[in-house]
Amino acid sequence: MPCYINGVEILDTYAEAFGMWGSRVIITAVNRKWAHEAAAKMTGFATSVIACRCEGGIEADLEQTPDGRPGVSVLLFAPTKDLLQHQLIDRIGQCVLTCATTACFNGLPSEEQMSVGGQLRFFGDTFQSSKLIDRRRYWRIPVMEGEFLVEDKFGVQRAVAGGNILILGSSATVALEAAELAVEAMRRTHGIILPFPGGIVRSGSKVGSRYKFLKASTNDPFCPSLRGLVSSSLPEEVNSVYEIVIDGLDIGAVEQATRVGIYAACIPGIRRIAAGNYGGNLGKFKIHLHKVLEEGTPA
Amino acid sequence: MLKIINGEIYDPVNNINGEVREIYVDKGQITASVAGGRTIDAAGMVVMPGGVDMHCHIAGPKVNTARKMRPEDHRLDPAPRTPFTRSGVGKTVPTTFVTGYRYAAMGYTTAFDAAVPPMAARHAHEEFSDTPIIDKGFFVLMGNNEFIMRQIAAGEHEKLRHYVAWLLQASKGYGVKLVNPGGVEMWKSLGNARSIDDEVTGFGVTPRQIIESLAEVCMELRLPHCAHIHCNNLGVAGNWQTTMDTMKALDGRRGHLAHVQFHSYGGRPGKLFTSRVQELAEYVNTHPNLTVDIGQVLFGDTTSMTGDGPLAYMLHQISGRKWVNVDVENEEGCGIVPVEYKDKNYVHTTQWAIGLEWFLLIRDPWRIALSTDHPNGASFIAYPRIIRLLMDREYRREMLKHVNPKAIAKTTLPDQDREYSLYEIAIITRAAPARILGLKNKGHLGVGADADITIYDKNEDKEKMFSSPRYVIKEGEVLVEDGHIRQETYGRTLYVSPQYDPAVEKDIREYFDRYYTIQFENYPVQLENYLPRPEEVAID
Amino acid sequence: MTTLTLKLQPKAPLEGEAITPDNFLGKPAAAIAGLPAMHGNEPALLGDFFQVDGDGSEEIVLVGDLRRVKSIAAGMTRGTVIIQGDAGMHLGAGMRGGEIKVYGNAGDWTGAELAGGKIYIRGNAGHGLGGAYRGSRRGMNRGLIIVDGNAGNEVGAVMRRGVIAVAGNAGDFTGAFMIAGSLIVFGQMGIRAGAGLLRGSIVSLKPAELLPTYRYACTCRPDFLNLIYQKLKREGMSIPDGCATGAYKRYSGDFNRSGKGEILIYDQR
Amino acid sequence: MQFDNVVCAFCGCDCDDISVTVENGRITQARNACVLGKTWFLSHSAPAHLPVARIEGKTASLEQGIEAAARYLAQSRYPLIYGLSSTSCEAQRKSVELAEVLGGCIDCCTSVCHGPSGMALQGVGEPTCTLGEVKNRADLVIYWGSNPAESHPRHMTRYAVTPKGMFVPEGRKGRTVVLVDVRRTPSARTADIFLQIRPGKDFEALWALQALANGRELDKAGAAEIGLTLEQLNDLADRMMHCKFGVLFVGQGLTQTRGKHFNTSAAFLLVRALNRHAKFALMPMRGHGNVAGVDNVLAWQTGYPFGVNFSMGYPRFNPGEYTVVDVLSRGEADAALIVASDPAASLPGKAARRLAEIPTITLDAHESETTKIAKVAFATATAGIHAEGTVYRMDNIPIRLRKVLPSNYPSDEEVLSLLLARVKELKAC
Repeated sequence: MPCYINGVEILDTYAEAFGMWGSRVIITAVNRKWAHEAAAKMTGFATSVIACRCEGGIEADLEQTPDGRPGVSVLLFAPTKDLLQHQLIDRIGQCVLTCATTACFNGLPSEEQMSVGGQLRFFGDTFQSSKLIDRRRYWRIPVMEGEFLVEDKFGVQRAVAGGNILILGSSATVALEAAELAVEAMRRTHGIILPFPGGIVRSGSKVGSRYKFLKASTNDPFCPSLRGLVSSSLPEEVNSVYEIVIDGLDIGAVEQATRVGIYAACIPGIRRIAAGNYGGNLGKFKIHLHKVLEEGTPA
Repeated sequence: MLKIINGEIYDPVNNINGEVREIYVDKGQITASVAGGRTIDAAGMVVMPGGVDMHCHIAGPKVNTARKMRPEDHRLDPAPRTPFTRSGVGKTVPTTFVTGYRYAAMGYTTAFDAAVPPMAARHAHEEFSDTPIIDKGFFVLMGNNEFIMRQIAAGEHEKLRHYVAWLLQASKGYGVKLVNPGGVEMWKSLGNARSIDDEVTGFGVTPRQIIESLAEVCMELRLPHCAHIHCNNLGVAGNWQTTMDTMKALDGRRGHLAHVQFHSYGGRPGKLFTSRVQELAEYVNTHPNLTVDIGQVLFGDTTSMTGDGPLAYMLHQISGRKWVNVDVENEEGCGIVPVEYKDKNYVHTTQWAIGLEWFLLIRDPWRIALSTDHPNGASFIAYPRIIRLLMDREYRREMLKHVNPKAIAKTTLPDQDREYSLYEIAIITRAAPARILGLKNKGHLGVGADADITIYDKNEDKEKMFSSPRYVIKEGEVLVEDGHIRQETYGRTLYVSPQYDPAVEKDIREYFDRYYTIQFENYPVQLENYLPRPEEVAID
Repeated sequence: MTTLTLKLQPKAPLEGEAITPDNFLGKPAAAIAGLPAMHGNEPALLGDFFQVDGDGSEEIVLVGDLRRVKSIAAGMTRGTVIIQGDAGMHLGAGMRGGEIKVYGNAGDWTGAELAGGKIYIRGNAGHGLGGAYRGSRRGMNRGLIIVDGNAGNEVGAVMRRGVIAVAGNAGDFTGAFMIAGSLIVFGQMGIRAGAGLLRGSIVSLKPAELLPTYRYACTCRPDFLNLIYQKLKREGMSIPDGCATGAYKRYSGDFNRSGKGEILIYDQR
Repeated sequence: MQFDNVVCAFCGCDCDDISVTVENGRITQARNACVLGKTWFLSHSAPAHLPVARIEGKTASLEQGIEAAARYLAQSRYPLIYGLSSTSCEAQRKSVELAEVLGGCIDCCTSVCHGPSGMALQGVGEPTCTLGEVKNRADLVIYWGSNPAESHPRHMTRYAVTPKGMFVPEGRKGRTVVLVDVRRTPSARTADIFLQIRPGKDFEALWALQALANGRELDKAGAAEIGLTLEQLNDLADRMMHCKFGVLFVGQGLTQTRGKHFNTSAAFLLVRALNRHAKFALMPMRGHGNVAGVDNVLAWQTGYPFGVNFSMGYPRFNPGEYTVVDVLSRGEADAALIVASDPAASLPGKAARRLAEIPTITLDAHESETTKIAKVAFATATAGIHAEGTVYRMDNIPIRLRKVLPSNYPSDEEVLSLLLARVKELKAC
């Protein structure tokens, strides 16, 4: 049964998403600027596990933080717990520990925990010390500025990466406008990040390549310029496509983001909303667009 | 009068191995028969002589200072007053009353304190007067006695012998004890003896000469117990060589090596730490002049107390815990440190295994006595658990799973299959220690023996069985029934009184005037005031 | 809720360690009144001294002048004890969980060797608050103690973990031989604060005379303080203005131990 | 008649070389004794006037006294036994049993003199020795907060300073003597070095010396705060670290001033630290002739050295809770048995006043402030003059007291035994 929002057709298809491990890091600082500096650095070069080893992004600005200072929360995802732990240690160590005035806390209350501050403490070269407050341990690492405070253990849980929607627009301008609106709406939801620049991907990929050495290559059925050359998935009136990739701490969060994103993207000039999948063979999760829309409201 | 019927008797001195026999008691002794009196039906029970602890620390200045030092320990184990017993505290350094009750409640009726400086002998006797039920005695510290070292250096062997006899009489002690011979004297100027051939600073003698001379004197005086030796280098990695040297230095003379567990370490200080029991046990196996007690370590918190001052300082340096040192003029020293043995600790696991290796590698149980060197390795309360470790191979294997795996792999313990029988347990807990001590009336149930008898309910769990005997009989009185003390009595103090030439007193008096701070006349302990039930053990 | 109202003032110290939620739970009032309490050397019952109302739930309210009642809630592991009045010695000593609130003063050794849980004293506390008994290797070893008034000598002595906050003044040897943990005094500390400090933090908002074995390090505002102030706020303690944003002079010590401890003194400027 | 090798049980030195002359039933001479010892011997030789027992000031028989005292004690809920530092261990042992049977508190003079030293031992341990070690080996002798010339007059001459010892053959010349105190006392005359520190700065001074022994440097301001120059502090630390055998005697100037057990802990820790450099020992200057004995008796019978409570049927210990000043001034004690001590004269006002409010029973050879307020007062023989017994010196060496005079009075031990027997009957145990 066909489905339309504001006259935009939502295809009866699904996004294929993957199981990953996720964590939430809270970064506080003397002001929001420095918290963002650290968060931006920490989530830099973290768009796709294909080449970045992890995916991450800023989840939200926080009103309430463990130490009462301005802060942001960051989500980080990786295929295994080990990889995630290493990424946390490396990225907090290189991007937060080094950043003026910051402190760094676990934002995920989870049974499963990984030692992060407990590894970073060695930077203190035996001069580190710790505080145990409400059963949580915090390491105080002396640094030139003063002291870097980082929590001993960070929660980790099974998470979902690679949720997505495809926005098929009549022009590049309107597709970008719709994508930006979708990103803005999705970012207001809880428990997800959009790992690509500005939350948007212009270069969706397919599995495999004509080159034997390449595992993924451009998604040619969705490239408007290749209409005629390949068997295109794009109707005549579509001239530009953007994808929004969603990583979330659980499937519900990804579905909610998908839902609000679709509603926000359905503006005049958008022709269709679709989703990327691999025939259902690769990912653990299938996010059916129609089902998502039936099960919730855009609020 | 008392008759015990239907019990399985384990009386190794009289070669009785689990036979059902009757035992008769009259006037505090085992007799051939009685008419009338109480009958205890011990059907299905095990009957043994009362236990004999030949090496523990239960009285005197060092024990009492440890008591003063550890209120946090006492707080965990209060012992309330009962209609029959005084109150006190237990745990690692129990009060005198509790010491007596707990030995008795465990079926032990005799215990010897292993280290009393003669200058404080009066103190030990005062505490003994407040230690109920058990018979007791102590060994007199002589291995660092300056008068003794002077006689040895001067070649005055006769005078040495007379002095030792005088000192035993003056202190009302039972035997001659050497603790880190020469080393404690050197500790008085922060040194220590590192081998038995180091020269004791200022005295021109070596530990070897002290060991040889005092072992010789004990034999010459025909003392019931031989020289009781705590070797040099206790607790130090690589000390097995010192222990071997000490045994060789005895050269056929009788000698008892105390808490050998602590003296059987290979490796080097700060580096390797290994077991060298095999070599030492083999030497003991082939040299009948030697006897040992073990000094088994068990995991948990305890208090180390020793006449070996430098050792205590070493323990304090390692653990950082509170430390007592007491140097006693002209005679000895002492050190006290709380210690926690942890099952995951490499060294502690090795020590635990070494003790058990000793038990399992000595072939002749008559030359070995069960001890923890209470409270150094563990409290005497732990004896039943050690018995279970010896009698129950499966239990031992279960324990192996919880200790430091690296350490245990380097010992022979996982390969030992031996299990002690009840007969052998009766040897190492009563018959052998009594024989090593030269106590003819103890450790057996033959006619004429002291009627100190323990009756156990049989139990597969040997720890349970030996923890709470059904009956404990001391001098013919049933004092413990079903694990509870039913009446309070006071046992005897055992001492020796070897003869000496009174002419030696002139030299001693002069020595006192110069170097002691107590008058010669005020030094000896008065029998009538300090030994409420004295028993002089005859010299052969 | 169980309410115990003191109806007869004990003449000798009354051992009150039976008064814990653990002990009361599931017992009717009559059974609670029948719990033993030594009155000096004389065996007595709680009911001899207290009117007991209510059922044995996890919440206990005690009413009256309880200065002679010792060891109330000692060793408790759960529930709530509220005291309307003054409490005697050893209140909540060795406690492992739950919460105690005193709307009055508390005696010596309150929260000694505390192993968990919270104690909030609206009035003053005596000596040895969260401290150690003689000979112990460690005092308080987890948990939280807040005092709105003053505290006596040896606050947090040999403390190993946890947080103690005193809104008023503290006596001599505050945090003596402290192993670790955090000890905050908004008021004035007595002499020789932090003697023998191994690690851990002692914080005061008032100037203090320090031992010669402390060295000035820097003026700073360590972030962990924010965590503690946030926590104290959540517990209902009022935090003086400025202390969360102002700077502190950090002194390292005690150099007769590791030197890895710190005393933070609020920088008045 | 002359008695040799008599023990003077007055102070913690317990000198045992006194030659006592007895003429016509009186002590007329106590050779070798110091001025305090002489007074002690001579004052106890006076013929006795006191009745053996008095009940509310009226003469009574021993039996009547025992009956009255036993009833007071058996009825009390929180009785206190106190004193004991000038009686024999035999009497002390009876006292502990009595306290246990009564379910009361037992405390001794330790709690108002060297209790803080005992608490330091419990906290950090204690490197110590016997007095003969000092005589034979010490080349550096330090008295801190102690005035032995007046409190222990033979301490310096018999044990610590003048005698020739095995490794100090020159005697006095072979030793450096240092006195540290807040005022110049007569003991300063004997000292090679006198260091006057500011009152209330003992802890800081000891702490600073420990820092020096630990290899830390101090600044001038720190030293000035203590009342010394940096040179003085460095010099003392240097001597301490470079002696052959040092000893630190600590007195009540340390134990009974602000900081108390922390002051002694600081001293103990200093000596502990010094043992990395030189053999060093410490000894509390125990005051009464058998105050060390009561610590020992209490320790072996109860596990704790002073301030023990039996109300739960087993011993408990907590200085500040079960100690004499505290149980009296908080008004908890409802009967008191005072053995050979005068707390009504020596304790702080509030505690002393409580003694007058409750039934107080005394055992004493003399009339004192406490016997005056006692409901039942027993006159007893003096241990060491009229009775034998055991005492422990300040270095915990036990000595047998000699009896030099007969007495019509029972010993403390005898009175306590009678009292114990009667209390047991009354309490039906």
